[in-house]
Amino acid sequence: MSILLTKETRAIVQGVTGRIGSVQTKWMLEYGTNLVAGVTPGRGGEEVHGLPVYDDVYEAVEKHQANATVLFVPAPFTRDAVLEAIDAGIKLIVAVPEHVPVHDVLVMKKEAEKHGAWLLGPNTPGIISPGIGKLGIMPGNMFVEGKIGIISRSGTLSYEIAGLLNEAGYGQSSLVGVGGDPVVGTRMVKILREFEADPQTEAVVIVGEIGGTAEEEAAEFIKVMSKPVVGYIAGRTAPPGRRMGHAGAIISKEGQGTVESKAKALTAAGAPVANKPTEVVELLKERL
Amino acid sequence: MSILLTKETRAIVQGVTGRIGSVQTKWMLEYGTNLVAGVTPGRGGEEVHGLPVYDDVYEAVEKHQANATVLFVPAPFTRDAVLEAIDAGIKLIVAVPEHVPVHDVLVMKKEAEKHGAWLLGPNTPGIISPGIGKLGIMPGNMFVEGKIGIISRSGTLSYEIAGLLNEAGYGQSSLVGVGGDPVVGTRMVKILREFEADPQTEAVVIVGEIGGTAEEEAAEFIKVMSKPVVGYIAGRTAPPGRRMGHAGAIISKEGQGTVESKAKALTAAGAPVANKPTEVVELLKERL
Amino acid sequence: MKLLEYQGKQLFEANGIKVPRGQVVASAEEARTAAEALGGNAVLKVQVPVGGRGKAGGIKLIDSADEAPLVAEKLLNMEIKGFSVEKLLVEEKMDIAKEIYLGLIVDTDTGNIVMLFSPEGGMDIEQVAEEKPEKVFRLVIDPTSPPPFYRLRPFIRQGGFSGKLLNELTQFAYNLLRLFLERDLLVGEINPLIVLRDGRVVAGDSKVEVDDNALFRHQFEVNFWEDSDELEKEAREIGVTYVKLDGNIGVIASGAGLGMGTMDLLEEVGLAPANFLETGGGITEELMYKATKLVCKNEKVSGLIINLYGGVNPIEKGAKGIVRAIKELNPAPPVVVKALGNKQEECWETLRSGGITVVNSVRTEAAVERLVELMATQKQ
Amino acid sequence: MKLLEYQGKQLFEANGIKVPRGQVVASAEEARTAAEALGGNAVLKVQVPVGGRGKAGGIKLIDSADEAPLVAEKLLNMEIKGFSVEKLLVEEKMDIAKEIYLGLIVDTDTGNIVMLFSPEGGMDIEQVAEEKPEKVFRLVIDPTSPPPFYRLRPFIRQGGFSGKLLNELTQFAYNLLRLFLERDLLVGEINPLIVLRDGRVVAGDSKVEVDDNALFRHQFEVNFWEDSDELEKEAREIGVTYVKLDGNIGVIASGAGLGMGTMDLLEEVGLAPANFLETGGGITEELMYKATKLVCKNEKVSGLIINLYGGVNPIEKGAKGIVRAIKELNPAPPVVVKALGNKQEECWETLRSGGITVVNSVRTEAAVERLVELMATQKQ
Repeated sequence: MSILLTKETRAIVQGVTGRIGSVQTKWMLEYGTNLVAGVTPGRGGEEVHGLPVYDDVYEAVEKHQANATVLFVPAPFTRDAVLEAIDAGIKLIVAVPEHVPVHDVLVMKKEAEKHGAWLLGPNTPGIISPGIGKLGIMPGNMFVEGKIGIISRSGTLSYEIAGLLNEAGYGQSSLVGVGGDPVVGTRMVKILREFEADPQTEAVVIVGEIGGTAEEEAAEFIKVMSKPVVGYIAGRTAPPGRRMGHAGAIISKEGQGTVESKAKALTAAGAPVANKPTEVVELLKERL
Repeated sequence: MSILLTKETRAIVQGVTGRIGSVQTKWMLEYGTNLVAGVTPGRGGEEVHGLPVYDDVYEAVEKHQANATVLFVPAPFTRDAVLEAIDAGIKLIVAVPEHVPVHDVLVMKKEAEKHGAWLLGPNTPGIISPGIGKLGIMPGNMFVEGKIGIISRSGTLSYEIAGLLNEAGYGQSSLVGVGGDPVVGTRMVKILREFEADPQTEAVVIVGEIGGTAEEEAAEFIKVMSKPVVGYIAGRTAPPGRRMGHAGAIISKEGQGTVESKAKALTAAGAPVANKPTEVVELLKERL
Repeated sequence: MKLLEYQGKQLFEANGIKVPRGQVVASAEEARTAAEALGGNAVLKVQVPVGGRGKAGGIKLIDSADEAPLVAEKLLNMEIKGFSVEKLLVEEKMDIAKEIYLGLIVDTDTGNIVMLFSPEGGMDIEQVAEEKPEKVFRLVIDPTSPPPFYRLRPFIRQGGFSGKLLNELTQFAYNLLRLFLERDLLVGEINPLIVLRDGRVVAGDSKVEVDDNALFRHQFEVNFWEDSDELEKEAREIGVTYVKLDGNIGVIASGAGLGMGTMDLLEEVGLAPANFLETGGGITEELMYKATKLVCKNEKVSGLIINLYGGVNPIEKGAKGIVRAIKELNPAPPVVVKALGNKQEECWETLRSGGITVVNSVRTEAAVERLVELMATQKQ
Repeated sequence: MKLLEYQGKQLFEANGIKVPRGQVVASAEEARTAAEALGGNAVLKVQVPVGGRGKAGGIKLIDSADEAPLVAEKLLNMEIKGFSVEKLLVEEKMDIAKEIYLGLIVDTDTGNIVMLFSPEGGMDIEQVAEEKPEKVFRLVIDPTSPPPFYRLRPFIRQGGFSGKLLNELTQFAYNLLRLFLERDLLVGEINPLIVLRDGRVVAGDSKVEVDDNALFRHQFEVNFWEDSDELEKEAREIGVTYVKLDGNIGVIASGAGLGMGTMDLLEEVGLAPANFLETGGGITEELMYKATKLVCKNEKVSGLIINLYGGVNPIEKGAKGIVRAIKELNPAPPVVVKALGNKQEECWETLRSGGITVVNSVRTEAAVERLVELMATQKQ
């Protein structure tokens, strides 16, 4: 088993005819991903790497019972592409594009929540379940099938962590990139719950970052988890986060959002936090 | 008993400080209507004819448990005033203003339906329950307490019908003006159901007009009603209604919307239709 | 307010809905210039506020700019269904591959907006709707949550379109819907929506009605009133609803229902209304003065019936306006005023001192009978 | 992009949010003219992108226009928290009756928008929020259904306002919300929102941040970039994120997380970053060429670490840009490139032929260690 992206996944690619969309589709197919169709408005009837192209998601869902999508559309069109996928009943949405306006993300997030859809991203490398497939842009050769679940806010950092795990002989059940933007579609803690319930996963690595309170929230759940969790939080030396006027100070929860507060919360919940990526492996070894 | 406007009604006046609102408030109070407060944004803290004025409907509802409102606000502000009343939990809304944009009415109507509120109007004379009160602009002296319910699309015509009923010794339980605009908040048939259920009402007069299918729809219910219904439909000689492009023809239901179709539907349902107002009384006499 | 074709198209163009190249003209010479700009290959269409102008000979094709003045001259001298032709639209001739129907309307019964779409558009769309209803697609739109662009694509796809053309047609549907919502349209119709052989799509015609009551919040690119009837223009300025009719009895009522009821009763005694004028709830002395004068500008008027209720309207003030107007008219037609409601006694007194016949019964029939008598008396 | 006070106020004014009379100036003479226009009774405020300027002496009152040049001169020569003062806002002095707080922000955790309002606004608002939380009202706004005007009135009423002032404040809240939603703001704050003794209400300050990613759909009235840092301007043109820092090691990474991780590892060995530069997923030869040059424009840079992953990025093309840039630099700092992912071998080959040190381990630590070695070698 794996989470979210499983053997039951029948995925489409939105923006399949674009430069990046087309290349990534090829790589996802080569990786063995079960892609069933592509969608690009105005290009219905074409074919890309053997996949039929439709004008809209509704038709792709109707004809192929698609239940997942990965998007490679320009940032200005990402909101509507995601909303269309939600409206068409898709339940796993991987929004790769970066530079999506925050207000667009707010709307995507709310709509996904209302419809019970998983929205990864925007600005996510996507999700990979080694041995099953990948929906996203991560280089397939950097992942090995195994028992560690990874949740990451950073694509590139998660590659580094996965590489280190591979070196140490730990493969991955799934790697889930929640997205590197200030607002993303899915809270870390929801993914953590999936890993806790997944029989293949034996431990989870959280790759966090300064800002927000996703790690602190995750810590609350870690307290009651049966599986070991190890954390790594980037940004200790990052320039102080944007202080959003007085408003930011007023709404921020007391002492949350820093690397220290996150590390403290995770440690208190029983999840040790590595100072650098290589330490992640050591901490994991102690627990497996 | 009476319908909608009953002894339990605690009404406010929106636009109470305006020229018309203030005069009509005086007359409604003189008629014995249970008005509890007035609302005019920016005028909170004042008084009009002894009524306290609030800045918003929420406050009036909170402080006086108001459950009805009658509006005398300029047409451009009617939509928001109605939506505020709905949002504040008011369940009987009498929108007197005329010249309210149709698109505004569409939104008011939908929101009222979603919240289970009665919306009379716009462009309605209002509702009067002789002996209890009136929310609207009808001259109080033209109505007498009694057993006939009146539903009317036209204010002025309903005064004429009520006057004729009075002459013949028939008073009214309630007169409900649904509004004279092409789109109004409440369908005739819903009011008809209330009259059917009202113990005081022994017969109902429907004062209809050319256009729409409200009377045809009402006819369907009349078939199963226990109380006699008499109709009068104005507009036999009216210039042919606006033909709304081809679209109007395409969506119109076969042979509906004319004086003839309405008369035919009502007659077939057992409700005779008068050729002129004076005939209404005769037809009623035969049935009481 | 119903717009003429060229006005609707100006509105379309300003809102991203493509229209054929063309120009509106009011003279033979302008027609030549406009035809020249199109290379001489043009179609001339009369601009009248009624349908069926094609069958009435109001649409002509020309092959060279030289033909334009003569054809234009003829068209500008036409009268179609009672409307004299004031303007022509000179447009490029089109090489038509397909005619589509696209329309938006308010469903007054349900309070929804309905989008109608048919891949078989053109003159016979009503017949298509009747004989092949499966070829006319309807999208019921809740005005509180109109569909985004992506929802319209599968709707239009039902017509059998795909790829670029599907995108293009969806754009028309979306832009028309936006225009409809943002500008308070009551009707927005493109029939035919033309697919040209070169792949372009343009609105071949426009049928647009704007909501006069919503004009306070819009700044339109087009001067809609330019081409409307003089008396209707005046009525709009006064603030009353006026519709010209064929008979000879002027009708003024303080409500639409009462006005229609009065007209129905006139018919019962064999009289026909010269107009329908409804004051609404805004009666003042000045308004009644102007409304009375307006109705009597129609030379056919040989009797006047005024039917008022004083609920929100101050009929005692209106009475002064009536008296003043009738005094100024020479000759004034026989007038009967029925007025009831708040301050009715004051109203009657004013009218009677002004020499006007008052009916104080609740029966409008009584007022009609009285008018018949007055008119008979005057004839003698 | 955070706006300066005067830019935010220009945006306010264009969107119906009233601001004090005033003018932005860049010289002593302009300050005199601006002060004269206000009758000499004015306040001069330095325009810097940081808070606390009042305590730093960046706000001065004058009583006559003659004082303006001297005061302006002094202010224009100030440096506040590392920012040199380029512009002053010269505004009318205000007779303050009450200071209110009004702010809008995105709650990044929940995805809601939060409106904050306090009748006790001004400099100490954060203290108020901490000590008297009951005086700070919050309205959680679902971005898919923002509240209409009438919903905001009872929210503002909580502050103890009524009548005209309540209406006026609600209008500020509504206009700020509209601005926030329509123009993609990340922060929109008015503190203080000033009630004057004469009853007028004006925005005493502005704190506005716009979302750079949403600029494609806006035409702003204000040129926000006018006053921003040269290197940051250049980075924006290249299409990368660049933040200048205090250290001496240039950092380029193909992701924000990786960039931060790299900086953290530099710190472990006692090095400090000169900047943070993140390419995102748009790497091309040209972009890497320009980014490398950009980072080295900072004269402090004495070492450069580049950390790339080839997922969506073509690192083999980026390598060419790096080689070209380093060749042109004279002297070039020691450079280490760690690059992994698709086409990594091609990338390494290009870099090595260009004389660049490549680290092909998955450990960023290895790259940092290698850089330390290189820098030590060079020093000798």
